[in-house]
Amino acid sequence: MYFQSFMQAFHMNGHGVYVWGCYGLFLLMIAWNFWRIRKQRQLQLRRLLQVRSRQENG
Amino acid sequence: MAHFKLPRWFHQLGSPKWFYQFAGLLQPWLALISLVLLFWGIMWGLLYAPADYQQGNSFRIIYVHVPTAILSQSIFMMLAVAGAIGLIWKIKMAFIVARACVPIGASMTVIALLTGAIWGKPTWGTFWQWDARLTSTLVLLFLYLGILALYQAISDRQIAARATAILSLVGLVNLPVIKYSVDWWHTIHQPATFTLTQKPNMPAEMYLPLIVMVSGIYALFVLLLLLRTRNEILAQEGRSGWLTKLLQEGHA
Amino acid sequence: MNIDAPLNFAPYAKQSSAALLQVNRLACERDDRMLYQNLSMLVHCGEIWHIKGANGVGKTSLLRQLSGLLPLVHGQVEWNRQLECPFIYLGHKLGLKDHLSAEENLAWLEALSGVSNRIKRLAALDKVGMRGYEDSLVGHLSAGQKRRVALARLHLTQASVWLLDEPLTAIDQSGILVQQSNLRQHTQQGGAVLLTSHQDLDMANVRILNLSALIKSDQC
Amino acid sequence: MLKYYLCLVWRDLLLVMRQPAAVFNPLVFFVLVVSLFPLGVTPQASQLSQLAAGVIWVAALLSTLLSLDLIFRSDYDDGSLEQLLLGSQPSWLLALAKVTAHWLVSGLPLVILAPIVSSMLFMPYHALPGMLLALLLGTPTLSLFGAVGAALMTGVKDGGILLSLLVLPWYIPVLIFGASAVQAASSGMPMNAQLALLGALLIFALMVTPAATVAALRVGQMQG
Repeated sequence: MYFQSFMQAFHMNGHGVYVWGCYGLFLLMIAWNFWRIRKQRQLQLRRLLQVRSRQENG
Repeated sequence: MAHFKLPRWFHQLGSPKWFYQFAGLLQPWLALISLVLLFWGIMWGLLYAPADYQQGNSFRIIYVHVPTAILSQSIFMMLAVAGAIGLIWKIKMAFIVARACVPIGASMTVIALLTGAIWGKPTWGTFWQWDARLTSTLVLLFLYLGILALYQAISDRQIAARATAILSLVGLVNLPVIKYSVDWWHTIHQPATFTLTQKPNMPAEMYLPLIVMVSGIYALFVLLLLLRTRNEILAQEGRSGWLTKLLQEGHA
Repeated sequence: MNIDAPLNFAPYAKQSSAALLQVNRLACERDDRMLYQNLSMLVHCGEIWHIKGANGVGKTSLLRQLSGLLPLVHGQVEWNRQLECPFIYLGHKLGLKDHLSAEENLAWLEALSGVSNRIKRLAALDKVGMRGYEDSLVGHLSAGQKRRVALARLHLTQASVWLLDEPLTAIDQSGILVQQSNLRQHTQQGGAVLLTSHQDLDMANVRILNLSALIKSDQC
Repeated sequence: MLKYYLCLVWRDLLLVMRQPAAVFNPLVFFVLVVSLFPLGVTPQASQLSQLAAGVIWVAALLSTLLSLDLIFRSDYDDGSLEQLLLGSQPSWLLALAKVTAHWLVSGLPLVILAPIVSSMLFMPYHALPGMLLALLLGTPTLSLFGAVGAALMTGVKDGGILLSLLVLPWYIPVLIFGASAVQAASSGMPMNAQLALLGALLIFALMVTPAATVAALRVGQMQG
């Protein structure tokens, strides 16, 4: 590993905030994408179930 | 419009039913591949790769900034080409894929911009520097937001798909012109200072994690694209028979 | 007497020479609702088709599909190739500029098909009973008069098939008689007319195409 | 063909003469925006003359944006757009005629107003011919790309400022080369590079936009 200890890895002589911040934002964006997809999927499935039940007794 | 014969698999790709199931099979493998590649790339880039002699550790942001910047441009190209295919050969799936690309591309561009700005702080001392690459990424974000706004503005999906296809095509045609003019403008106003990324002259151990991250993020993109396309198919193909049958089996 | 034309011909393999327009298995879908399906019809010279149906059943969409404004997803629409100017389409919106006079409007509308001269335009306006209104702005005319100015255009084009969407709305009784005789005259010269209207045309051998009936026969 | 083109342009000019307000407002807006800068930034000549090129071009851009809705909105509402699309003439000619009419009504007056406005910003007089030439080359490109945006907006009921969001990114190259052309002119440097690039942009727009405009108009007609 390039860094001797985890503390140094976090500190990264001063640049740690920016580096970890960027990686954090990156993972946050991925998480947001997956969360949006799951939300939309549930919405669509619920809508389709309603449409089907409406057709059955329609 | 061009009406020459297309290969059979191209038409097969065009049927929502076939695409829905094919995507369903592919997703777990893609998830695995992208997870492994991204984890490997992040660990390598973050902890094991050497720091840059000039910039120190802030150089590690390149492993997030460059892949997202590359992806944001290739996604824009992909959705414009998908729109063109939809317009010329009238394939519904092409419009659905184009619509699924837009939010992913927009979020990639946002991350590319943010990481570029954050990277600017330790390098130039200010968050926003009118650097040629950052400015053209900003313009690309405007193009994405224009497409998203047009999707919201038109309620009818058929018209929205065609209108945004035209918009993205004109945008794609303009993209190189905009990039050239921004670079030209940058050299006029600021002599070539340190630009964000000079990829080629990096030593191997700095360059390899970048390759891993780029391939990992492309795998992730395809995964997100398949997931979003399936959602779009659910939204648009609500009425068709095969979907209701799939729902009955409870395995949608 | 109105003969109820059989709705669904078998789609024709060969294109019969006399047919001005051939429609095979046309379908139209609007926001997830199938308006009509495999509608086939054949329009010959001298025919008048009256497209009937409740509101929102797709009468206008049918005319727009025939004219090419609405792209076809299923089915084909083939105009007879020998016709140099196959059709003219008059929609709900009249296509007249309010700030131009009746004659100026006809002038630019005529320029679309290349030919244009003032005497013919005045004669056309006279034919629809709009003599004396040549230079008054269309914005100042009543709805019926505007509709007549739009209909005057029919006498200026060589189009053989007239696609008219509700041509008789807002036109008074005497005007309707004038228009019906114009339609009759056009069909006698070998043209054809497809029109949608909620009033019944008391004219001889008008073919009825009832879209609502078409849908009921499909659904059940 | 030419007769059809001239007839359409003449028809649009006639319509504008009957209703001058819709065209007059963007020009007032142009002068207004330029006169805001001395109030907002500084009245001193030294700083204003540096800003002059950019301010004039940004104001020209925004005033063209304002008048873009003029091109197709009224034709779409009263149905004449349908007749134009169904006409037997080639459809790209329709787009070109509409853009020419729009340019004559919005681009050209900008060029005529520019000298007055540039003197308000203390732009050196020797830069005037260069600026006029740059504006003459740039504003048609703005109208051409703007026509694509306006055509896309026919499919949208209440667009609002969506049109400017769609069109502004395409205006960036024209702004960059135009402003630097005027900058070079006012500092006495040769500006033929910028003018050549502006000319190239104009030809590029002439090739790309008519087809896109007509395609967008046909999509707008699918409302049915």
